[in-house]
Amino acid sequence: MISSDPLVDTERGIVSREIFVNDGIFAEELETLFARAWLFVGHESQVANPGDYFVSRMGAESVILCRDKQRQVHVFLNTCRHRGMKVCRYDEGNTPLFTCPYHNWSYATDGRLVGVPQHKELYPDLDRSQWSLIEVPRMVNYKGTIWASWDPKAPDFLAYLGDVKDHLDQVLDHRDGRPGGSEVFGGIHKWIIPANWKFAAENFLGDTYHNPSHRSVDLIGIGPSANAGQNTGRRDNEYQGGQHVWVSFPAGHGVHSVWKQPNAPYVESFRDNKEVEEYFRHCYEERTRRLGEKSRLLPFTGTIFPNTSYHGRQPRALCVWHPVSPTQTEIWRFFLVDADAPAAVKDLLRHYYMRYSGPAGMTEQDDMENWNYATAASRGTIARRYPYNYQQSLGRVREGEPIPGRVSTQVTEESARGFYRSWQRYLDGADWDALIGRAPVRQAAE
Amino acid sequence: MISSDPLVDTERGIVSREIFVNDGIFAEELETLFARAWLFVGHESQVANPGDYFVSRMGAESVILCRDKQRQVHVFLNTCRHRGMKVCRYDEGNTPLFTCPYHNWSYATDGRLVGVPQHKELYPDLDRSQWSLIEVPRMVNYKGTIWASWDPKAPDFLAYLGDVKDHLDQVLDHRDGRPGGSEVFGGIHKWIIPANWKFAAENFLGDTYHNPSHRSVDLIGIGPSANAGQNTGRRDNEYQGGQHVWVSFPAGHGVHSVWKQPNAPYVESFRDNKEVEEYFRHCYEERTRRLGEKSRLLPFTGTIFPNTSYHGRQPRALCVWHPVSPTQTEIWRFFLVDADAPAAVKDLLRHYYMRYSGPAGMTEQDDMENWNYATAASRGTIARRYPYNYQQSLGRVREGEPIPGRVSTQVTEESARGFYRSWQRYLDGADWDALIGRAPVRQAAE
Amino acid sequence: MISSDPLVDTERGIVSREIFVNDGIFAEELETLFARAWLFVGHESQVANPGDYFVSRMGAESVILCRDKQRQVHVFLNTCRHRGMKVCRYDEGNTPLFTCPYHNWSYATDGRLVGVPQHKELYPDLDRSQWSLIEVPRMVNYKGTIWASWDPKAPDFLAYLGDVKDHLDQVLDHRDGRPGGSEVFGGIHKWIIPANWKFAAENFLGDTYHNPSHRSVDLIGIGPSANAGQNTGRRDNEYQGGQHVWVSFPAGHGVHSVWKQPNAPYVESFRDNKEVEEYFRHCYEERTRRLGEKSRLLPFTGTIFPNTSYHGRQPRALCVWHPVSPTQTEIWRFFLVDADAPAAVKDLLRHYYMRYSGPAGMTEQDDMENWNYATAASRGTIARRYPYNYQQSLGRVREGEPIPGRVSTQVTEESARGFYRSWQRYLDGADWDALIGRAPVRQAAE
Amino acid sequence: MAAEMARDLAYFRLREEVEELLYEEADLLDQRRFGEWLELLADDLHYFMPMRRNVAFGTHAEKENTRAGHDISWFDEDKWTLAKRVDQIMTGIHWAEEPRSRLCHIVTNVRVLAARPSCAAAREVEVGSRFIVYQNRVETETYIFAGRRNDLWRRADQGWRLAKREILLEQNVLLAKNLTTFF
Amino acid sequence: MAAEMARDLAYFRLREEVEELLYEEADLLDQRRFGEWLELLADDLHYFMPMRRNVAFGTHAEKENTRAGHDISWFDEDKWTLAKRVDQIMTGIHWAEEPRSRLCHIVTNVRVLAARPSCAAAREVEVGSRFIVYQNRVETETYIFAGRRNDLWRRADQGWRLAKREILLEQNVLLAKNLTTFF
Amino acid sequence: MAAEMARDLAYFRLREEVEELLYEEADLLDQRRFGEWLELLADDLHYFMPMRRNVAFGTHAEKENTRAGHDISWFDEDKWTLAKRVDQIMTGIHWAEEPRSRLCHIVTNVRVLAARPSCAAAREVEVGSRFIVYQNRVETETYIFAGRRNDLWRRADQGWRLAKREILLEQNVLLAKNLTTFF
Ligand code: FES
Ligand code: FES
Ligand code: FES
Ligand SMILES: [Fe+3]
Ligand SMILES: [Fe+3]
Ligand SMILES: [Fe+3]
Repeated sequence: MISSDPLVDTERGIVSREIFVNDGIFAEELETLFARAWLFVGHESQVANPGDYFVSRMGAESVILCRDKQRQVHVFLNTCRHRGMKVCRYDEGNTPLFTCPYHNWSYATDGRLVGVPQHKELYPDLDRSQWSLIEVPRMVNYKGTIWASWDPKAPDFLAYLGDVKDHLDQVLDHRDGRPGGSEVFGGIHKWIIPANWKFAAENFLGDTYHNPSHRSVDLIGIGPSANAGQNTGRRDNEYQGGQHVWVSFPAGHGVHSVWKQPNAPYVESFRDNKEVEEYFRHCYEERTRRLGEKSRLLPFTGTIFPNTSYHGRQPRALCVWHPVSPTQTEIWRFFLVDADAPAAVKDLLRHYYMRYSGPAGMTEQDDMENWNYATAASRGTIARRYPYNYQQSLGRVREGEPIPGRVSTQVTEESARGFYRSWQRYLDGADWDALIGRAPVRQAAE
Repeated sequence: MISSDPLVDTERGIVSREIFVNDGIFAEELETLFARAWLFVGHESQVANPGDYFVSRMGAESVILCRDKQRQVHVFLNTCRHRGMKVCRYDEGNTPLFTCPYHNWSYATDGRLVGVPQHKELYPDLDRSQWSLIEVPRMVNYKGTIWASWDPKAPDFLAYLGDVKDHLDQVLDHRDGRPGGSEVFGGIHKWIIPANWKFAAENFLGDTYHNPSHRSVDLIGIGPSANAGQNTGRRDNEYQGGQHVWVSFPAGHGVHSVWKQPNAPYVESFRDNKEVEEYFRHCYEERTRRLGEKSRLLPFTGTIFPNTSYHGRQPRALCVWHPVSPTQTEIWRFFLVDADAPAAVKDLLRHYYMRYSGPAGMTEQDDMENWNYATAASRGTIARRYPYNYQQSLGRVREGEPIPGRVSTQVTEESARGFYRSWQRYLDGADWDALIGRAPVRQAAE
Repeated sequence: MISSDPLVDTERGIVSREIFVNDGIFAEELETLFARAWLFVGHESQVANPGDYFVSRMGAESVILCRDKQRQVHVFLNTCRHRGMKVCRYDEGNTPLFTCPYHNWSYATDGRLVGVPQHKELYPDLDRSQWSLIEVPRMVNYKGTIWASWDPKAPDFLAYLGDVKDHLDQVLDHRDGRPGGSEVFGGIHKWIIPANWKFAAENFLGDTYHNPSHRSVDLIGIGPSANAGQNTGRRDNEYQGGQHVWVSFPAGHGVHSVWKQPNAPYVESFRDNKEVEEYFRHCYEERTRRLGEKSRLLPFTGTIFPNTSYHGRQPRALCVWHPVSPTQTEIWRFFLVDADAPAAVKDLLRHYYMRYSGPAGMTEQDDMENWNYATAASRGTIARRYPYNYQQSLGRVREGEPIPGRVSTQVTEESARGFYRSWQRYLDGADWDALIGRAPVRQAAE
Repeated sequence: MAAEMARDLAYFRLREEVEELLYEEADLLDQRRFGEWLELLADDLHYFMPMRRNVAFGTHAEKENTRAGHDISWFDEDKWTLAKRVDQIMTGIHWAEEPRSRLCHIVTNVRVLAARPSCAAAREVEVGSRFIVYQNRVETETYIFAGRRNDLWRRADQGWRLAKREILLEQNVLLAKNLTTFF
Repeated sequence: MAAEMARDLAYFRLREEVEELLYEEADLLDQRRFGEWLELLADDLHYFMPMRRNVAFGTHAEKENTRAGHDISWFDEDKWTLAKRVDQIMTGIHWAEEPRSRLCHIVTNVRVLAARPSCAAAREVEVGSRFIVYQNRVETETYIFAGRRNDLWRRADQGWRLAKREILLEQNVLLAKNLTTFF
Repeated sequence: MAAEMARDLAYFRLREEVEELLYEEADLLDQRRFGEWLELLADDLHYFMPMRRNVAFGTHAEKENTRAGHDISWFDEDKWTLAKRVDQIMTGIHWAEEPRSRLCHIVTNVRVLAARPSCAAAREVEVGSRFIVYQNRVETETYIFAGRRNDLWRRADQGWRLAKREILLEQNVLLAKNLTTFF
């Protein structure tokens, strides 16, 4: 019998089932990982105006993303400092104040405790500044996406990203290559699945190997151009002739992208609709012009450690895997589109996104079925004695070739190994040098 | 960040969120607190005749309140000594025996094991007296209310009450001042809420500060006289001109009462109905005559430590917060009325009680919503790092002025601080001197 | 108060309630007991042909019972070695391969990992023989019934059975005394009850004392001949004049059987139907002829330690109590019949089985109600301080008289005491000599 | 009662009319058109939901349900209190319904149990029905209420008015935090 | 089958009659009027509830459900056993129903699938319906059963009698402790 | 709307016809007769299930539901995608529906909200209904979906065709792993 001790052995390519089903380990994840790592909270387009708020989650907790009167964006824990009442029970809206329903303490949109009924008589000595809404110590607005960390000592977000930045940029930037310029569609998918969150995170950081599980949707064809008659599987193939690459990054991130041929011609796509076709052709050419060599990089899927994943182009979305219990995950998906894209483009993409993604998505339904029953079948007394196999393309990886990171040009579980290596470090309480894999420390850790 | 160590720091006025959400602490509460403190079980009017029984709860367990053939009242754990079967699965009734459905051991209404099928052949050596129903070692009938404790060493109930007795008396005694004389309406509210039991106990021991949460009901008016046209908010105001007092008692009890002016005139109330109005006017005058100075005390709300609360007049009821889990509480409410009140009085009160209290009560619905989401928002990893604030009117308290106990004449969280001070002592396994706060020990404990 | 320390004290005849409700003890049961003992998996008639499979359970885990191309029967853990996905989510069927839906690793019906997509490129070094389906180290086909153990060191099944074999044989053998010859009806009862699994196991190993709980069904009469007009209670009485015996076996098994008079005449039964009546008369006589003295043994009920119970004749079935949680059990029942019995016999028995057994069974419904509320009433803080009483016929037992084992000729809890004695040994991690009660060790253990 | 009424065209015509009435009521409630709902209630409405007890075999008739006019029940109300409940929701600060719950009233098994003076010319009908009320609020808080209703509807000039409603919720301990919905 | 029947007045008139019949049956069951309920059953009733299996695509027709007359099912009964079940409850000591459960039979989607000789003069009707049975007992024990029924009703002199009932409960592992209720 | 329509014989006759239609649809879905179900759908069908949000008092009209044609919703589809969903199930390797779920569509509260040109000669009807969909798959996985539907049905030569369906599922965070069923 293959035994797994330690829990994660990336050298031998095995990982214990315990980490997917064990209550104690789950509690440690909340404490040591989700309370430290950078987490995705939302998009500035969701809180465009002063007073706008969007209630989001970090780890297993409710947080308020809002814009104050000075147009500053904040992220607060959604709980009153007096007796803990959830101060905002709406999903989104606009408000001058968050007034607690229980005893009416009220907080300004910048978090300050501004209203305490009868404070003169009842709280003569209260230093209100000590009782503001609990705000995240670290927050960043990266190209419109809001990220936050509960660890004051967390490194800057860019340092945390490292070289995965190039890939994330391709997701967030305008299709025509301009930085940023994306917005989030109204309507955030929120649903709960009976699976451990890591199955999802790992699936998105480059598990191309599970393609056969999607055979049913590939057979019927639901791609952007599918309606035009030709069966294009899950998506139109924009990547023709490109070099698929699977890249693992020291901070635990992993991606599957494509490194196209130099000056590769535009691949016809979105044939359903002339206007859309032209938009993408235009964007493609414009992007090539702007980015030059860099335009060769096209993102497929990826996971920013620990629980924010993306689809880069078809569809184009950010997905957060919120831990609920070892065997339950609440998924939130934010769909992205160029803010200034024509209505026809937005409309076609919106429909494509919905039929591909989420609980009604013909592709992802099968993923969730697999994550569900893989989690369930790993809970048993005997099952837990048999670790998972992560030996795919073990050792078949190069540094920085053709792009930065640990790169594989064949399907691999290297990114998964990297993910769990980082996961182990968080649970070991490693310092940030080790966590974001600054070289010396990294060697040491291995 | 304000840190909370120990869990309860009544000097600084902070209490950790852990005690409201932590599984381990909840288990300790059952063992160290609910298995020792005096708990309310029911009312003698519910078991008026020999053989009458009413199935109640103590802590998280089912108990049988019944009257035996000798008219003695008993409280038994509702479980068979053979294999533990619940011997009575009815809510109430009358029976000569509790016969276990599984193997038919049967117990008399005084708890004795009287029937063991084939005992001669199969149990020649069985000492049946050792296998009676498990009876509470301590039980008291106080003015018709039955209380019990699982701790043989528990002090007498009156010693346990201490000076809160005066307030409880005003709840239990006849409106005209005669001792006792109340009965329980048929129909006990029983329902389950997703909140920690202490939110409720604390709310009732004098959290007048949450009045704003009831603004919606105050706006519409549901008081006894509301139907007469004038909006009286939640209740008619019998307390005009009285001095509101919030009193904390060493054993952890806390109340909100009113100390009226000497010879205060009767405040018209229950204007809906002449007969009722006259009944209360008569009772008021009669009570003043009987009690003299003591009649100045009118009860509002209170909590007898740990989980029995009352509404003293409008409405008039005893409420028990049964712990189910850290985040679930089963609530039982018993509504009181003068046994000899005219039908019209009982009828008007009954309707008022129902629209005020319980899951269909326009007032309490909002309390439960707050307790629910305060509990939920306190479970998070980050949230649990931030204690609750109990600094309201910190230090603003006098001993025994105008009535016994630690008295505040302004809205205060002093009673809550006292409640958690006692709570901590139970969990520390303190002796009864400390628990009921006999002076010397009490100093020591502080 | 009777205290219980240790948990199981079979000398004094008391057992702690903890073992029926405690989460930690339940986890230990899975690890120390269900992962070692011989468990019933299914019947060869359910996988008659190569490629046939039946998905069963062992403890809390899903296993696949299947017959490979070489007609070999196997039992595999139902989980993929790659990421744990449940490889077979059907209840039964026929297949050449178990192909995992997630990444399409596929396993032959003998468990070998035969298909790994792109294995040459992606898994050049993978030793597939190390990644077969997890197979039970010990399996046996005993008279058509398949049993398995996860402990490679488990003794042979026959050694594990010991003298209970004679009784089990009477269940599995043809009614006419030929060895084996039984088959399982199509349709396996599967349902979940809110009770600890041991209540059920203990009930079947000879708890005749709970007969009064079935008075309602005895009053109405549902026996095989009931429809013929005469009220026969739960079953026709085949046992007239026989000596009822309750036997406990060192390995923890226990049975209730009947030792008939020598040359006892056939007792008319199944009077509903002449053809059936004749079948059973013929079987009776044939059996007497074949077995001689041994034919005096008629099985009633029994439990093969830990969680496989049987009804021996009316009805005739094997029942497995699968642990789900301390307070939940998933029950699977397999109904047995002579494979070559005439259709009329099978039909009459089938109907009788259904009205007697399972969630729709008029007899067993009352058992489940009792197990449910006995479990619930044993969870409380106070309740757990009071152990159960197992003193029935304490000491009234003889060795090997009239048949092997610790025999009682009166209703007794001796078998229950034996069951919990064994239970305690498993939890103590005893060696197999002690577990199957080889004499010397056994004394030592007592 | 029911058994004695002819199941003729007039009966079924009336049943259809009553079904429509109950479905319309459900729409008003789920669409939060409380004002229109209140208009359906007679001024002398008695709206009653007893608590249900576990009692011994043979004693259900007297003891299973709490009694209107005597005991404490979940609801034992008149139109006035129901109007108050609507007013409270409409304040927008009745936290137990703010944010508003999502509600679905499933109404089935509609039967006319009595019609006076006749089905063809009914001025007053006794109606039996069953319901499942599905309530979901905030994020995941969900409750399912199932039971039976016995109504008395009176035909007024403006249409049918509810004069009596008895709601038998099939629960003992209420498996809900609140009863903020109408049944 | 159904598709071939005209959806004319006669059809709907018959459907109404059958709906009324099924609603009445639900009332008898939930009001525990078991004696009257038994009267609705034909002497040759076949009452059947198969177990449902997870089987491979394309094999459902033969393998999804256990077979009446061959396999073990949840119910595969005649009137005699149903009467026995009623007798048992009425002993007052059938603990699985003592104290009595609170039950609610929700009956919907009633369709006439066949009528012989015709809708207008139906002596025998095949009826499809759906149900949710909500069961609550003792304190908090609660079960929800949902599924489809296919009935055969025969018109006798005393009224309609149930001759066949197939109950398709939409569960694999039964998610209930007991089946003490009638469907 | 509804309030303005006469509740006359023509109305109830039409309601019966529509009820039958919705019950038949439920049978097709639960019996997995997807081909026949697709035939009931108009070529220009718009099939829409919004997400539901918790929003402040007074803002429900604009903000409670995601908008068809603008926002992301659970479903905002045409007949083509529904046909694709059927095709996918019929591949036999759509794991989210393999093994097949057990489904029960409870359809209630059916009302005709509008009929054009008239009830008597309706070519187009707006229909309101409520549903509970009970889903059970593999062993114990169970989901309950409850909500309202607003349909537009059009009478074609071959019979009624569904032209529009709005499904209001009464949940905020979806309490299900997948939406593999049709509503
Ligand atoms: S809990 Fe927020 S003000 Fe008291
Ligand atoms: S459990 Fe009560 S007599 Fe056995
Ligand atoms: S989980 Fe089975 S092949 Fe990957
Ligand atoms: Fe996928
Ligand atoms: Fe309050
Ligand atoms: Fe039994």
